Amino acid sequence: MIRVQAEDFNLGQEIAALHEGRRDVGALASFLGLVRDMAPNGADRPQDQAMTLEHYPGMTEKMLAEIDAEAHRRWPLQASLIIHRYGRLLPGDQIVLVACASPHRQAAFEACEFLMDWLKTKAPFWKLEEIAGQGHWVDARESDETAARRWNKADA
Amino acid sequence: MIRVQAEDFNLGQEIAALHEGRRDVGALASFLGLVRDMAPNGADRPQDQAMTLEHYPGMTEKMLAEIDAEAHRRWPLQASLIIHRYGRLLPGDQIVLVACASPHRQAAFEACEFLMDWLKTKAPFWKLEEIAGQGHWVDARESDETAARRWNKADA
Amino acid sequence: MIQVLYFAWVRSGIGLDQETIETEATSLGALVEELRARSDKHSQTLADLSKLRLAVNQTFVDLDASIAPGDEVAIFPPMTGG
Amino acid sequence: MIQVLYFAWVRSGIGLDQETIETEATSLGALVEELRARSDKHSQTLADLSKLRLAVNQTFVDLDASIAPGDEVAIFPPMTGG
Repeated sequence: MIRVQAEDFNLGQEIAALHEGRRDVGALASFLGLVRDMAPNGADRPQDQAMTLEHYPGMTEKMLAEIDAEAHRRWPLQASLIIHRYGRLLPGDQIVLVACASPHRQAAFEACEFLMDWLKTKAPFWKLEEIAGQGHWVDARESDETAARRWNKADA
Repeated sequence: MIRVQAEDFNLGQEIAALHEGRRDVGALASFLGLVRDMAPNGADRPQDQAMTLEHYPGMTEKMLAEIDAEAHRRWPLQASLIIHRYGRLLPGDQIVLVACASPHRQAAFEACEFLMDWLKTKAPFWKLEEIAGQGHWVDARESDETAARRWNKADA
Repeated sequence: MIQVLYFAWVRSGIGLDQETIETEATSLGALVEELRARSDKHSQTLADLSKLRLAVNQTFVDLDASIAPGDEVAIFPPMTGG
Repeated sequence: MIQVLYFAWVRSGIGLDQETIETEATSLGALVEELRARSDKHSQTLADLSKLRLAVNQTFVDLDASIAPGDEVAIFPPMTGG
């Protein structure tokens, strides 16, 4: 399941919905991404910070659905979930939740990492950081590209 | 934090407690283990199945604390949690929750997988499956040993 | 007519989130050349394509991709979600 | 005196969850030999040590580990938690 939304989400309810009433899920791996304090010196000016997530409506949902479908092709998943927020967020706020249910833990973990790695490099989201009124667009990181490439198939 | 308990746990509350009120956690990876339906043919006799987890009180807490401390030595974790239940459980019940908070997602994921792999092979728990009144002790799996060994350090 | 969408610093650099372009261009490369000629902001923002990503009809493509009337073209920086 | 704890199928095989042993043994190997001699159930359950794990005072050890009066010894199968 894919959701792109401005609203916050309840992690406990979302995870529970993936396995409640089922008897075949043995393993459920999940990842929660949060807005970190961006000030170089930590605790100084909490109220002066924000992160605004912009996205490309339509293409975002399309890419997340493709990434999710690819995870289901690669691993024996019984359920999966990607929730990604957009809009203006504050330090400590939840940004993204990815969860994968499988009979086996290795599949659940790998699929969850795969979804995060591909999401980072293929889903059209951009982060604008604001500190003390100064906004700047976050640069893409080479380490994210590297992480995504480890899932490339030899035959692809 | 380590907890060994008969009672169920609330995943949402436990995860929230690891990051609420903080502004420095960027990544929170977690793993939930559940009792799977053990009947060879699935849905037949739900009420006839149970899994009883036995453990070695004292040594269990000691080993979990050692495993947790090792994870903190190896990765930059801001918080971690291991909850493991014992006693009689039914298909669909929650068994174990592991969660790791870090500034970075790779550390959170790796530490979470490490905790599960080591827990499987080093924490003194044993599973007794009961199906239709017949109990049998679950055999340890070579794949769990293999998974645990990948974390051995070259210099250890 | 081609609808062109801009995101993140491409949007703020050009000062538009989208524009409709009348063009005879049949390749994305030719379209980008025309866009660069529209203003100094276009020219500066679209100067270095190695820093940009391109999509046609919400699918990632390279500069040599074909375009046709009615297509939705998007130009944006590498993504930073998650 | 050594306290010996059994878990899982070792416990159900021997029919005891623990017992207190008066012994002169100073190695775990010698203690296991004495345990095997206590009953057929002991002998059968403890026959193949490659299928068992050993702990002294809640630390994993090998068969050549030393033991001393007051120690807590535990014998159990490979773990299957998680």
